[in-house]
Amino acid sequence: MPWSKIKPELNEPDFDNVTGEDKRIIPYTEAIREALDQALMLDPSVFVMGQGVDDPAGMFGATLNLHKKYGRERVFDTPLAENGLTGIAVGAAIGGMRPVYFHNRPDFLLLAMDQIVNHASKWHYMFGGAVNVPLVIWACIGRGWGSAAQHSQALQGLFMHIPGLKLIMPATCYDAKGLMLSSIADNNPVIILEHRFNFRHKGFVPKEPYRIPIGKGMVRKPGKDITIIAASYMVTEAYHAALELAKDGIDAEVIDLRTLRPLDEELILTSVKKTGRVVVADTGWKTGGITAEISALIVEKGFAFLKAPVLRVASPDVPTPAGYTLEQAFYAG
Amino acid sequence: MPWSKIKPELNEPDFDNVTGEDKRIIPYTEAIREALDQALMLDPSVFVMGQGVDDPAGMFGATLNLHKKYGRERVFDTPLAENGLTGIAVGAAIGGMRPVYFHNRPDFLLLAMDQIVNHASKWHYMFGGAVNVPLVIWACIGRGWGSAAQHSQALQGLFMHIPGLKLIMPATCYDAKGLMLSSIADNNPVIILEHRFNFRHKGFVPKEPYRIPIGKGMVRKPGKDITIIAASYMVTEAYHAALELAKDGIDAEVIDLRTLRPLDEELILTSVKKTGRVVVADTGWKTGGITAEISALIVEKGFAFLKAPVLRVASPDVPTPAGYTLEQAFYAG
Amino acid sequence: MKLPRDTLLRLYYDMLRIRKVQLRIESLYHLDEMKTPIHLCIGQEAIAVGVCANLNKEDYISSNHRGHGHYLAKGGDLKGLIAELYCRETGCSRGHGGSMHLVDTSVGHIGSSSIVGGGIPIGTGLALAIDMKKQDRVSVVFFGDGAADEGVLYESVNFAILKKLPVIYIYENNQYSVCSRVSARQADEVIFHATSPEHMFTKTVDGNAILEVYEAAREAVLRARNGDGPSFIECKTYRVRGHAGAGSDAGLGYRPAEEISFWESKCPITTFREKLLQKGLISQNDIQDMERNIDIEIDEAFRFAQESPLPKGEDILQYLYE
Amino acid sequence: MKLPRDTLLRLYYDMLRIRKVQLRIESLYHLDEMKTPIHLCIGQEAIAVGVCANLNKEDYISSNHRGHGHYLAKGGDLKGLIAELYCRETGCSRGHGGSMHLVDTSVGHIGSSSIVGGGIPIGTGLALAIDMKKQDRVSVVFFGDGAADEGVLYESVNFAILKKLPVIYIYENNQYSVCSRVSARQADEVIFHATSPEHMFTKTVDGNAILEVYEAAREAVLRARNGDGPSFIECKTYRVRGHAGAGSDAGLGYRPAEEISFWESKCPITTFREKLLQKGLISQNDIQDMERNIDIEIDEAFRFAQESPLPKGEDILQYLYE
Ligand SMILES: Cc1ncc(C[n+]2csc(CCOP(=O)(O)OP(=O)(O)O)c2C)c(N)n1
Ligand SMILES: Cc1ncc(C[n+]2csc(CCOP(=O)(O)OP(=O)(O)O)c2C)c(N)n1
Ligand SMILES: [Mg+2]
Ligand SMILES: [Mg+2]
Repeated sequence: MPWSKIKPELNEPDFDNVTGEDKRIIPYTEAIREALDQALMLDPSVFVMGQGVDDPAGMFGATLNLHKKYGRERVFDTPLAENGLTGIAVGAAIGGMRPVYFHNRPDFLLLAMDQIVNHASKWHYMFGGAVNVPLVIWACIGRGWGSAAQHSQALQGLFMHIPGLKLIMPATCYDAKGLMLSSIADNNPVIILEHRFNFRHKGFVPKEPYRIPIGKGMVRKPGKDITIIAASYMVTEAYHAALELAKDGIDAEVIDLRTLRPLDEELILTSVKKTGRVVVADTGWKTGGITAEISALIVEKGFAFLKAPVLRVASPDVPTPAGYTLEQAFYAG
Repeated sequence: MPWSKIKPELNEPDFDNVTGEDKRIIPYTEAIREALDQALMLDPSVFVMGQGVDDPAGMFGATLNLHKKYGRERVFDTPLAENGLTGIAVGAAIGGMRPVYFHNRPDFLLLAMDQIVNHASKWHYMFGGAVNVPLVIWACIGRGWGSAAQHSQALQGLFMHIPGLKLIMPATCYDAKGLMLSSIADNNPVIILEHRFNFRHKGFVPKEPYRIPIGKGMVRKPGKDITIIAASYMVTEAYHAALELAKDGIDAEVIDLRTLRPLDEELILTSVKKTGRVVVADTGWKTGGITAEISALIVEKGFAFLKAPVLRVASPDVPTPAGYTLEQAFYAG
Repeated sequence: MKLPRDTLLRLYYDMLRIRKVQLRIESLYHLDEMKTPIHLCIGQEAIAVGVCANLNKEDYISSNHRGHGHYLAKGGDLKGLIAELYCRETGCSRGHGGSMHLVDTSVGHIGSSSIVGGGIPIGTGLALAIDMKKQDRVSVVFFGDGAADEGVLYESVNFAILKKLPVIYIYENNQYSVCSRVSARQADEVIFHATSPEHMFTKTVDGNAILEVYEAAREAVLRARNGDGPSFIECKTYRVRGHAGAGSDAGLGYRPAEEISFWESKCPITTFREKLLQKGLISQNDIQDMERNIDIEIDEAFRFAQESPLPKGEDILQYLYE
Repeated sequence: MKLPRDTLLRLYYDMLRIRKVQLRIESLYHLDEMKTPIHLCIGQEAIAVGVCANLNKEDYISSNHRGHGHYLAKGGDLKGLIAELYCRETGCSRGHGGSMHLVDTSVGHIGSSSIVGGGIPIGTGLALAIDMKKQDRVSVVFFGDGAADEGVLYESVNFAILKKLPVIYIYENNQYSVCSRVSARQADEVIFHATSPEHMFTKTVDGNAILEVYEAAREAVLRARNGDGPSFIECKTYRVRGHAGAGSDAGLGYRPAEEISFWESKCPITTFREKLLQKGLISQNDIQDMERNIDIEIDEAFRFAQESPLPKGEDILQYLYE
């Protein structure tokens, strides 16, 4: 896919005003790759698996050449067999390893729902805490150039519904690295859904390993008139929208959820208390998606603060169409 | 499982005051079985498949002995192989048949998510309407007697999120038959999620074949003070709750959604406009489940009517525990 | 193969113990105090015992819904099992799992899945962990003919061969999945029988003949420990009781009465006892001692379970995350 | 087997046509007007053509992401294909599918899946429908070595054998899934080769030798039509271009340059042309005529596509339900 035609390469918004001479700016891909490199270096139980992790594309670059450094014992290609390999990763995790299982697309996770939902998410609870499953599953949402119905699904709405899973959607290069390191260190099954558009960004990433707490979101832009809640690529869109609104004198607060499960309720409610107006933005389908849960939560616990209905920006309820004129109508942002 | 200890056999609530001497009261199971019998009789392209459909239990009785009447060509046992068999059912549907694929439990549908979500739900849209997939997938939610984490999942929250699927959850014997006949006649993939507790009910069911429109809910009890929105077994619970509330002088309206996708928005909003107060009740997990979508919808389109927060009654966000003391804490109703 | 007498007696004892535990559960089940679905392995004890007798405590097993035998044969705590059936806080899974979800990590039992076939890749993954950690362990996967319908078996075996993993697939072919005969679900013998021997050691044995199972498992375990890769052992057997719950299901009529009685006559325990008695390796006294010891142990386990506290509803959110 | 000259010429023509369509797509792809991922089957044309030459219009095929050849060989409308690549309203999938999701139900092409292996059970289910409706049809499933990793293949083949379905599995083993060699993913030859012949006709052929493919497919189709059940044909072949997009990927270095050039020299079209020329069955003139006719057809198809209207964004909700 000619990415240059779909999404230009850019610096991510300078959310936190970190840019400065001494700040290292690297591509999003490189941030993930560095996290993996450091995790592999620091902990011999970490390994990386998935179709193509050792190939010349190296999972959009996120795993590029790691097999050369750590050997194909620790960074290895797998058969497609997504359900079997997920179960194998679960077993390896139970056996004391820390697998990081890469998929090109969340669409392929649908083959592995049995092992993800029936097994990984339940193993700790079902046995009264006797067993842990420290497993990371990573997949990257596709978009554009006719990716079409089976290669562009943003399935966070499904995973957000499953108790026992943690669900991460990073929005910045800094977070892509820090949340990956936290996910690998976590003793529970964690799903990281990336967005292909984030891979066109560059941003500030410290060189040393660091972790970002799972379950905590953050304010990307403070504001007092309206709260825009988003995750992953939608944070960038929300930020740009906030800048637009500022021109009209509307002071929008932008919340980056970072983790969708467990959700940072406090952060959301604190903001809603201040602004009383909310828009929730997501890359997934609207009906029954993450925007539904966030809206319902706000109504349940922050009804008194609300000055207006919670609005949702999400994909229309159809499979992703292939054609570019239809894609244009399908995607928000 | 000793069902008598879990849930007594009962007549369902006399929602519509239909009971009379001339009204035929039959068990829930029998209602489904009659629908299948009539569908098989009336349309040679209908067939019934699934692990155990021809066995002595006959899928809780729903398919009992149908193979004797229609032969094992049209009512047949299958290998477990849930993903493969779902794809085979999709193929048969494309080839002009109308398969009805039975599963004991929705938990097993997780093995078939690839064929359900990546294929069945998208085939019509993805090919610009060129192909239809008239497929019915049926599964029955388990509850009680230590069914535990892998045999009691109420997964409507997942399926409600998928464009291209229709999702049905009947609450009465009448609907179990009529919605089955409509689902079989529908040219799209339809998922019917039953609840094991409904199988302990008896109710009014006309003998002749009839259909109930998919996408339409109904008011089971009119009221003006508060709206209780529910589906499947929760409608019975909601109805009982409404009778309790009546003792306190609170006049509750009970809505039976019948279809979760597409959702009957008009019915919901009309009721909310009248009452201004809403409780949504479901057998599934709370976070990201169907109660979230319904709440979000009401806020989005009926905010002005709301006098109080929309409340959600749903399962806590953990896998189903096995022990009965824990089950008691897990289940609402 | 000539086994020492104490090994033979041990095999007998372990089978008998599993059987007697099953029978006790069965006899008390109608009281409705064990509020959990049960899947008895009566008639299949030789498989769990014959395999696990070759394992060390550190070796792993992956089990399924019909898992009492696997659990006990691997050394799982009996009190923990019975307390789990009584849904107690002291159960092996703290009352969260019930009969289908047993665990005892202290003896390498990492939890059983009630999703048919679900444990197959997990057991394979344990072998991957063993391999990566260069541990002197093997991983055993128990699964039934229903599980052999599932594509995940093909995926797992392929991976195990590819990576030469120390995993042993124990295919308990009891010929039925619930009421559905294997011939209604599978084309022929499982396809792995045709795999070439360099890739995988494959063998079919009489699953009711403990020594046949023991011997095949021994070879498989040796190979796994030697780094020679996976094995696939089909144990032909039969479930003489109903699929779930207590008692016979002969009344259901889905299988011929003669078939059931034929297999009852092939009981792995009585046939082995006859052999031991014939060879003078065991006496009636020995047997009575064993029975008595086992009964005492079982009595204690049930008392322990019945007297144990129930988990509290308010703790329901515990154990969601580590 | 001796085939009539017009059949031989037809085989040649159909391969050449697919090749030339691919080459045209490839040559124009850099213009970024076909905004869809493409997976060319250059070098694999003999398989689609050799198989489909044995099929009637009513027979079904189930195809995958690398499906231009299957579509054209089965008789799919060329204009519909090109218009789909241009995302036009007149595309075979009305611009909803793109290159990976082609359909032409008028010739038995029921739609291709881009989920690897996804079409395998669907094609099997079409055979079930044929069987239930007692139609005189067969169903052909095209899939690659990546798809052979997936358990759904095992599940589908088992079912097909069990029900003796008229389905033919065409395993296009081009030795790679993206950049991953089959030996990195599979233990050995696919396990179905070991299936006993009463259950399934199984054969491995040179997938670049059109007559070998044709002959094996002929036998399989005959068997299916006779009610003798499924067949499994492995066609060894090679993808000479990159996995996706236009052009060679030799620069990536994941496969030896000699391997690529070896297979380029085994081009199914040039080798077959040599044979036909040698035997005097075709002349340079015939070939030139063919080329010219095909070029004209392709010109027209591209013109048609480029001039066709684009689907309107506001119609996005159409075709969700029937
Ligand atoms: C994936 C899946 N499908 C269906 C079931 C329902 N089910 C529970 S036990 C069982 C029988 C399995 O048979 P087998 O594997 O032979 O084990 P057995 O009961 O004979 O020991 C079935 C079908 C399930 N638990 N999981
Ligand atoms: C289930 C699934 N897993 C992974 C992918 C990503 N993917 C797309 S094409 C492809 C290669 C498949 O290889 P093969 O089946 O041999 O077909 P080929 O491309 O060689 O024709 C892969 C892995 C996918 N589409 N579906
Ligand atoms: Mg069995
Ligand atoms: Mg290939």
